[in-house]
Amino acid sequence: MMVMELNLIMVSTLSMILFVIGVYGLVSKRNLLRLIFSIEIMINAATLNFVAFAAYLGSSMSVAQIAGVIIIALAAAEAAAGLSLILEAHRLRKDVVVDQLREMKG
Amino acid sequence: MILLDRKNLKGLLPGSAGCGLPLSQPLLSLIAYLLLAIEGGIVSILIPLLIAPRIRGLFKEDRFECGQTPPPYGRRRLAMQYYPFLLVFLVFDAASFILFMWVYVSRVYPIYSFLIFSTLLFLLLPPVLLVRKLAEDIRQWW
Amino acid sequence: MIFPPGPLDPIIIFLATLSVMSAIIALESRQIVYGAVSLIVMFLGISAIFLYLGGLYLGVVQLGVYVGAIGVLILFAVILVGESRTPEPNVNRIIGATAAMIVLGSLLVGFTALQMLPAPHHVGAQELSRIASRLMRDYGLVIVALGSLLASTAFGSVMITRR
Amino acid sequence: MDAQTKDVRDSVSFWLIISLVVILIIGWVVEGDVLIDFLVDLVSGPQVLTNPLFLSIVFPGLLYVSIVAAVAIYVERKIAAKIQIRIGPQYAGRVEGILQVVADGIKMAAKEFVIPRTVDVTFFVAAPILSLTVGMLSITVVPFSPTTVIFPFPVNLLLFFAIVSFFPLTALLAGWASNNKFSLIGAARALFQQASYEIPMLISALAPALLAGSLRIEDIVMAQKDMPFLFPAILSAIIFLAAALAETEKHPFEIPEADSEIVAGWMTEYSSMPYTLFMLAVYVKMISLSTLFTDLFLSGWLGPISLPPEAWTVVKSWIVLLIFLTVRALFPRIRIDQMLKMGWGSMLLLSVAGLFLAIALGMVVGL
Repeated sequence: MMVMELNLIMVSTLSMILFVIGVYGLVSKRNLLRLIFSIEIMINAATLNFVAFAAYLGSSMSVAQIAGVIIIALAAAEAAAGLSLILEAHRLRKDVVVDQLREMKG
Repeated sequence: MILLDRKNLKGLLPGSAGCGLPLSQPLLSLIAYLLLAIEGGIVSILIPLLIAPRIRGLFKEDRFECGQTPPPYGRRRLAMQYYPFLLVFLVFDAASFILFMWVYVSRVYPIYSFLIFSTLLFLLLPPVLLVRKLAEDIRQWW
Repeated sequence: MIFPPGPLDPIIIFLATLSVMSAIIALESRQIVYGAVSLIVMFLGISAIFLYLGGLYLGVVQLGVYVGAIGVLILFAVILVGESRTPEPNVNRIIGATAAMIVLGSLLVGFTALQMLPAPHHVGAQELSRIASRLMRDYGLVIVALGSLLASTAFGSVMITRR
Repeated sequence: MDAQTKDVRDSVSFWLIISLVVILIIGWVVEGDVLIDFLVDLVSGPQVLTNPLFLSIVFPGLLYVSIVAAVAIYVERKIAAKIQIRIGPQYAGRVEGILQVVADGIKMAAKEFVIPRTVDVTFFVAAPILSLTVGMLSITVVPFSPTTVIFPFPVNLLLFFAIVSFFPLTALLAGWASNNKFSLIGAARALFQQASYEIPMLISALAPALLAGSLRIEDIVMAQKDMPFLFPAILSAIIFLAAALAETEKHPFEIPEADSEIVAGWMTEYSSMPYTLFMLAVYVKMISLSTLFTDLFLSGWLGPISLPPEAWTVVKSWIVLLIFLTVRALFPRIRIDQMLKMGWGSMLLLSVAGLFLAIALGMVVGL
């Protein structure tokens, strides 16, 4: 019998909702810091999916944790690069809004 | 202590019927301890509000500014010459939490684990050297 | 898909609500510092879910790296940069909501595939040594690549910030 | 009764009701038997030392921590006075000013809690409570004996470092909420200081964990049956001690609250009880760090003479605590750029060298 674990649906729905919130923020916000926020939310949602499916569906929790740790390390690198870029933009333009960074257009 | 016998108490509480959670005793005592600490903080902040005299006044509610008249906005922009150290710290912190996994394999695969993890450790040293070299000339930094 | 009579975990519900609420506050708060703090609250909620589902190592790494380093650094950058002077236009919200709805629809299509999955069983806390040996044997090259990636990112971001 | 006092009493009763409701919700949620076992153990535990209520309130918990913090403050003032050829506290309590801490506590509680007009009230009030909570959390994962630990966790060494890294968060919140340039500079300094000592601390704590082959502090202590790890990992121990000093923001590393440069750092705007909470959090952090040092390098609760295990841990951690308190009186404060250069230069290199030295010596000794 196919029995769905209700908690798995709960957690993967949570991950889905978080991802959608991240997409919403990424599209609608113009403040660069809010863009970083939404990227972090999306990364967390992705990691959550790994852990949820490993916890409820099989014995591969170790692989899920390794994937999550690698994702977190990549997120640290992304945050370092993003924050340094944001500070540089703020130094140049005195504000952190996407629209002002137009001169990179070719 | 008949009242506190476990058998008499079972089934009294609402959660007894179903709903088995892996909530163990240590977690419960942690939650109790946390609640105690937060309550302690809140109560001890409330004590001076209860017993201390409270005199309102414009001068009293000003910020501390070493005797100057405080401007309305005190969060002036910080000088950021050491910010790259924070970036290196961020990267290094993420790597060192991976480095701690060395502990569990150092007995099983001594040489291979030594190679892998010390490579990870030494790969991160060059950016530190760069930041230190830049820090010698901090006036050029933002 | 048969929904079992088994319980819906109240703790998961609580943590999920906490995470979603703080994610929304992180994006929609008026003062951006409140947004950063509630983003950190969301990281805490996610790490509590990791710990609760048995991912002890991952939960601790999330606490140490995400909350302790990334979150604090984001908060610091927010304090440093301060409020943006240009307000967010309202039109963007509608566009963003539309895009989010499209993504939600496509995710829901994928979500129905959950029916095909095998019957679940809850796995508790795993042996940490298994993670470690697996990380080293199967993902050794990944670790080295990750180390060089982190090092080069540090190089690049330091050079950017240096002006 | 004026309106304000009434407000305050209302809020006290409000918080009591809230906590009762929370406990009831937990009771609703939790499997009943576990909760009943917990409640029975609370009231009449079979063995006192493993009773959760005893653990969290009396011994490694609140009472022990606050008593040790009070004694440590008195001893610190006396030691500093003796070293600097002063007298120190003298009058309160007639004998050598032994009640000075109590008098200070009463004085702090009776002072007015000034909330300036321009601050952000939410974070201004929340930051001291948060700081105390994080400080109290840091001692939950440090074991005093195999059974005397509030929250046994399989990776508690990593969890300790994760908890300790929350402290700059509270400093940043307090500094931003104060809306004061001294506070903001102090908070930024706290963050920079953490960035400089955290990595050497992690790497030097890796050495005993590698020698023991586990990330559980209990296992690390049990692996020191033959020889405390102080001998093979001597360099790591020294670096860990220096990093712990920097963590507690004590005198050579008292950069974030340098009173002669920036008034009181990120605590400038605080008065009365919230200031006391910040101070208490610092001392609690000091206690848990000295206990962790005892567990990692000084073989924890194992000792040559058979005493109760907790007694060994307490005695050894007091020795480490006395080292902390003595160093405070001996050295002048360094600057933040010196701190950063030291943390990313000599401390980092020495901790890496200490790690490899510990591996080599561990192979020689045969650990």
